[in-house]
Amino acid sequence: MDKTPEQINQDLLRPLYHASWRFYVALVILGSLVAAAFFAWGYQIYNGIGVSGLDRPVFWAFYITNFVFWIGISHAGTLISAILRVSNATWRRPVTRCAEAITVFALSISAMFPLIHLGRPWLFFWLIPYPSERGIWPQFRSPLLWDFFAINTYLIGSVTFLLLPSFPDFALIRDRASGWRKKVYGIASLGWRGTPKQWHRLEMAMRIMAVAIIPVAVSVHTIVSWDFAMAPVPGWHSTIFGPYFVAGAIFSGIAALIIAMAMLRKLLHLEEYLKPIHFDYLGKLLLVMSLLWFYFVFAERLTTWYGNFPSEMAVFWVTQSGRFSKLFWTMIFCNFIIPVPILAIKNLRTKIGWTVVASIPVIVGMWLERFLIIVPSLSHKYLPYNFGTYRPSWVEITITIGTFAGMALLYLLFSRVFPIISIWELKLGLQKKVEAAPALASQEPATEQP
Amino acid sequence: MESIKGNEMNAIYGLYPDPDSAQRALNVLERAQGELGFQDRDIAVLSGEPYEEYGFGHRDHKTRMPWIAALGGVVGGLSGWWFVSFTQKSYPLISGGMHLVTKWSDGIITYELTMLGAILTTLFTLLILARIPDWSGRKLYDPAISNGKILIGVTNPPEKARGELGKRLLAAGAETVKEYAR
Amino acid sequence: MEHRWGMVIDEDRCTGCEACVAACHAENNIATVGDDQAARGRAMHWIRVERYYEGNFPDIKVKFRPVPCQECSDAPCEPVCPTYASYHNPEGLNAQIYNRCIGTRYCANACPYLVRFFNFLNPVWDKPLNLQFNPDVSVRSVGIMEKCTFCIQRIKTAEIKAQAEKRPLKEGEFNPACVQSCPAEAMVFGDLNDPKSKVSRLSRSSRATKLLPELGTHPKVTYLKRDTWDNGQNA
Amino acid sequence: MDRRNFLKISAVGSATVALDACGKPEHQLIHFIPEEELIPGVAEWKPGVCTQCPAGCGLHVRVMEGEAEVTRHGQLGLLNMGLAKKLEGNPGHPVNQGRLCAWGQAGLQVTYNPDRIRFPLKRSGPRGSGEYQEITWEEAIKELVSHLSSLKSPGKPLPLAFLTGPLYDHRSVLIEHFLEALGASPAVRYEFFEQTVLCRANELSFGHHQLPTFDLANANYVISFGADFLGTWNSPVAQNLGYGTMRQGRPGHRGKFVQVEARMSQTGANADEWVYAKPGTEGLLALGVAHVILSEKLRIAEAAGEAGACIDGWSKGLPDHTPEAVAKMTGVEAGRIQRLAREMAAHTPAVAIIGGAPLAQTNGLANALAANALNGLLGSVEKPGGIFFTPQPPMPGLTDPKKGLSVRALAEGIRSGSAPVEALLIYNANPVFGSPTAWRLQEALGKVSFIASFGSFVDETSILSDLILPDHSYLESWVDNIPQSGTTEAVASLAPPAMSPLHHTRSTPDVLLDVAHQLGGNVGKALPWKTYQDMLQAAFDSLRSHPGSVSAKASDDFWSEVQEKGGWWSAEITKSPARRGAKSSAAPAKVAEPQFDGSPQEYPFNFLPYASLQFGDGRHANLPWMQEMPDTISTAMWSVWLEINPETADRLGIKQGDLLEVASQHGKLQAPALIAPGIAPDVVAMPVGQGHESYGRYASQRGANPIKILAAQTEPETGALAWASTRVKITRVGKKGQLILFAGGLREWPREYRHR
Repeated sequence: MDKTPEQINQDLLRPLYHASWRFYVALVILGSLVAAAFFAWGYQIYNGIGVSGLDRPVFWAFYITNFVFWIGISHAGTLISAILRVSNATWRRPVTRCAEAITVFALSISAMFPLIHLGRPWLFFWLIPYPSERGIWPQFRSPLLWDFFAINTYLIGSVTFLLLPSFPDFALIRDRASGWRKKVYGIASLGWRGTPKQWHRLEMAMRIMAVAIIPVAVSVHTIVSWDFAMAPVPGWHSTIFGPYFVAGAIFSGIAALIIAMAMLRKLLHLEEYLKPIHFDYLGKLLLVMSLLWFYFVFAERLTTWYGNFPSEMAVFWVTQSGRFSKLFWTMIFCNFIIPVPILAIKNLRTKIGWTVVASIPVIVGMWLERFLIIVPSLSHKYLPYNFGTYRPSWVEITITIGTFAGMALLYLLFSRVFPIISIWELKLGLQKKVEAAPALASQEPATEQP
Repeated sequence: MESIKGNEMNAIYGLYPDPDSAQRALNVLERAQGELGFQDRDIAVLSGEPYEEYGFGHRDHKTRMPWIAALGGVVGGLSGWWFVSFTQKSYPLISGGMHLVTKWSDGIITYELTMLGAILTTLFTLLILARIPDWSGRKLYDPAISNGKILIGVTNPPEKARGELGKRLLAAGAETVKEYAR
Repeated sequence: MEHRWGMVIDEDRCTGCEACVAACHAENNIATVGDDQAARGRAMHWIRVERYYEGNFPDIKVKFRPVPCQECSDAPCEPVCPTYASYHNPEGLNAQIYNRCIGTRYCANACPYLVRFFNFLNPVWDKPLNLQFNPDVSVRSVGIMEKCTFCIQRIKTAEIKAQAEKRPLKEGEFNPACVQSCPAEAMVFGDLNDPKSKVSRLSRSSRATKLLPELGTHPKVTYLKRDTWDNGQNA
Repeated sequence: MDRRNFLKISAVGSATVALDACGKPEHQLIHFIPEEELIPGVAEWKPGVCTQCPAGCGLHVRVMEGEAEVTRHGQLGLLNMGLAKKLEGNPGHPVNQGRLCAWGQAGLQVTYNPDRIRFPLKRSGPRGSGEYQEITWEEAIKELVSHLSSLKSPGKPLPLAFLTGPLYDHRSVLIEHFLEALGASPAVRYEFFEQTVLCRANELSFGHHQLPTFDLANANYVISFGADFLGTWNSPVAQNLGYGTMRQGRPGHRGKFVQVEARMSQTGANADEWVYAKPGTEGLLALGVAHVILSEKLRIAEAAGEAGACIDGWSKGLPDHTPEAVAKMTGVEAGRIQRLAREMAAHTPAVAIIGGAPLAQTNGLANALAANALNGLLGSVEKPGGIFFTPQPPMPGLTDPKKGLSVRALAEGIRSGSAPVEALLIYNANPVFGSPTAWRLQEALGKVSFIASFGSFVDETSILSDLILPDHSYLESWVDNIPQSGTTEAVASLAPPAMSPLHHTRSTPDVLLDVAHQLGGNVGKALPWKTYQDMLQAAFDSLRSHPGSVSAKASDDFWSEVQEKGGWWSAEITKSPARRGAKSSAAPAKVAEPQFDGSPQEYPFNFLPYASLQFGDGRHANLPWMQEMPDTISTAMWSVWLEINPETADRLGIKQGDLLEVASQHGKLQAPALIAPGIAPDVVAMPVGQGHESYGRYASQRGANPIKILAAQTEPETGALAWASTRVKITRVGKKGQLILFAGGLREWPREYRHR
């Protein structure tokens, strides 16, 4: 049976009106985890960064790991949806918004970590270039400043990218709703009317944004990698880091997207919108990124091993067979050995359950990858007299857990106020089905044969 | 045909179930301009989704947005470069044996500000060109478009032509024709 | 004349007596972190005596190497600091401006010699231990990176004194606390811009070497390699 | 003076109290009238004398104005006063020539230590409970006087004992006069790392009952038998100075340094050649070397003179010390012994140093005599690059201190009742910490009815006392010192107080004088001086007639110049008069193999306590700087550890930091294992200094005290404790101990660095 616009509206707006008890349970659990994390942060600010497990020589650890990790996750959305928009892949329509949402939230979470890890967080604003009474400007040679600019650009861009296509949907809700919703969404819709001019300018803006946001996303993670690559630390000072990190970011991003979509599909009953074929396509992407990631890891380690610089070898062996080897091999297992076969086999890839099974270890593995880039290098830096080690404290662990909970929480709330699928774009796809390629036609809800 | 009096809007329009009837109605109106005495800019089209393939979805399609965005990018980049080198000179501090103005690293800030410039320009151009935000509610609108209906009509129609317009809009296949007047 | 302060450390003289370490603590108000924090690897010693074993029992040798800040000419720690807390002062020292530091700890990561120390917690001084503070050196609080300064307070005092007396600084007029205390006279401090100064002459010695020279940080601390005995002559 | 001050204070006090009786606690304190004129921010360098160890280095004390919480006339208040900010060596001083060791640097924390006793204390709880109540000095001294005057002993010496550390200054003279006049037996002097064996050996070999001084700066070859002379032994700063010159001070010319020991010490770590010899056989090795030199006619036996005569079979060329025989006993290959001997003979001036563990054996004296004989043979006695004896300044009062009982004899006497003690005065010594449990000293002290301590801290010994009369710190009082070694000049160091006292304490010599005067009679007559300062002035005035560093002739000028310079020294007086005591009872000495306590089967390891670079014999364990200063070899902080050879550890399945139980026949203790590549497989070593039961917040209840499990074995002739002659067994406790290391890696090119 065909889905009429009316049915689509009802299906996709349902979550805004009705929430099951599960939602509130989740809300309480996640909320308390986030609260715990904030308590831990407050505790740390009050007592000093010393309550973390950081030491000399491991001055960076969990916090920076989380920072890089969440930046990586953020590449799920905007970048992917932008690529899909530019390449005009019609199957993107149900995917883009949940993807872009991931970006915005992951980015905001990761942007907190530079503050969390500061020794004197109350002075964070000294990073901002403003004419101060101190008469001194920030150090623009510092990668941390590059981060500051890159992340802000990316955040502004992503938020815009998420909001622009939402106005028409807000207008839709405004027209159908009554009471406070009418007011709120009325304001949110900025008085959208839907004249051809508005439609056209909107689509034009989206095209420009899509083109602009891709290089920004690439630059953001490149610069994050340069936080490490710029320092003469064994295992850090490598030219490959830029692309290596970008690849890893997209890798983890897609995995996160797959997991998020699968959950939405279940919780919001979007089975008829997010269909196996979407997971299949994302699965293919994930497979490619997994191979690419492994290629980078191999290239990086081979050159280190063959070059055989003593200081580099210290880090090499400590990850290969030393104190960090368990983590290292877990990482290889999670990022390569598990996902590749699953995703390579069509019968498995096309099954949503399996793509999720392939994605979850990737999240773990990529977190470990960041940890393994940071800690072994710092703890085995040049003069062996100063070799050290690191053990996280409850504060760091609580905050880390809190960020995952926070991500879920934000996403949960988001799905209650935003149509998780861009309704007008979906309809646009419907009316276009005649032009659409037959292969793709099957993804459009209307043509689905139960 | 229903007509509502005492309203801020002053217009007459029909609601069409599908793009083809809407296109027909538009053609009718375009042909009737001179005869019934209203301008092309009085013709109003509203829809719940874009209809790129149809003429009515194609009205005032020309725009310089990409060029404006590019310009914004250039401005952002230049100001970024200027700002960075200015700050490095204004409080000269040598560090790491580098030059006072380090072109390579400054390039990064320049790049980021270029993109930021482009993005913000795009955003604001859109808001201006699309005439949003506008919460006044004075403009012609009908919630029905949210259910897939397409609105074709004339704002501020000449009094004498109202009846005739209504007929023709209906004839073009409108489900309903509405008239607003002060 | 512009000064360029440098140091020469003779590994053949150093006996690992740790006098420099104690002297540095006394001069620079370095916090004693206590056993708990020390166990977490947070002890602060601006200068340390590195000890390396060579060989196995009974044919075993040990090498001592005192490591203060190397005061690099091209210091990796400087450009990475977003707030210019770590910068190159006109006399070529890697100065650390405590009140500018916001504690990103990036400089400590960038430093290959690990001579930067971080105040993970607020230092505690049981009264009346606070009376031992050197008033010329500020006491660092939580969240701040600190490091060897070549006892800049002594440099400044001497320079001001010389200015007041309208005369150039005399060689050996002052020394950093570590150099001053060294019982085996293993450390020499002076002006590298003065080719006749002892530190300049020694840094031209055949035993002269730098720490991790391959990194191109161009340290202003020179090490004189451990010498060997060859029938009474220097090998 | 006191009354005037008091009035001032009460006046200002009441005013200030009225003014700011609120706000921060220090604001509620009254402000005293400054006692001296000081310009804020301007540093003044005052002379000082370091008493952190017996070496007696000269100090320069950096004094700057500051506001301190002080006690005046029993009242706490704020005072703007000169505060010592930094200690540095006195550049003019012959011993340390401007240099200073870590202990000296940390001296500030003695004065500013938060655990210092601030008032005279009278015991209020049971003994050892550490419960005391504050009393005034008047009460305290009255108490002490009444106890002393109540002591009666017809015929026998007074049942009074004075227990003190080794004092090389006029405090020792004062105490001696004091005891003499009272009719008590001479003071009991004790420190754990006592030098009596070496002094006795030097007396026998060279006629100087004194520690040796080595002219390392001019030596070409230095062989040290177990002496940690670059770290903790004898006069470290002076020896470091000489050593540095020997190594690189003579362009194109570098001396060789050979260290013989069983556990690589910090000093051994610097050796060009490190020789492992079985513990206690160092003397045999010395004789083996001597044998080669004699048999190869590199020197004639007579060259050794008296020193040689002390050795059995010397004139016959030491027939039973052939390299082969010695190799068997010491574990050093015969060839190596020969090479060392030839090198030594070829590269004179060569000097042999012996100290530390080799002397703390049952054959310690013989070992020392052997090394001395080697020095004699090498012709390096009182020759450049050789061994010297620091001449003593010609001060009349300054005679050799009378030999008192040993602490062990004292304890036995008290326990057995053969030599009862009713009153015991303890100054500057902590024998309860520093003596093996086997001596049962604590039990003996329990039998003493009255114990008074002059200590600045409540340590293991003074916590047993009924009355504590806290001393000034050495920066707060008049200090003098007569170095026994470390220089070839006659030196008498002197320093006035560098700062006024922080707490309600009094300089002990002054207290003793006060007590003497109150006792009156011949005691008062024996000690005519009003204060210690007067005594010192009189003593130093006797130097005026001699050529020396102080040129001033007029009495007052001389006195003030001595104070400015930080003492008096003379290069003219280079030879100190030979002080030959009784000949050795069993002469000539036969160097026997050492006897160890405990069977090798049951107790497989030689237990080697050693002076800690951080704490010496434990006296510095209450200084946070020393606690946190990494011990160079182990890099440990705030810890105690047991050094064990890597192979042995592997064999016993012991990992770094595993808590071990170390058991001798006389007790057991627990310490974490430290895998030390530089220690013999059948030896375990442990630093002395931690394991205090009561010594302030930084030292108390930290680690274990190796002294406690030592056997009571002694070197037979001198009766000195043979602290290196105990055997132990070790077992894993099964958990990790607290071992805090500053260093990560052991080696510069670790496994991780190597290509695979």
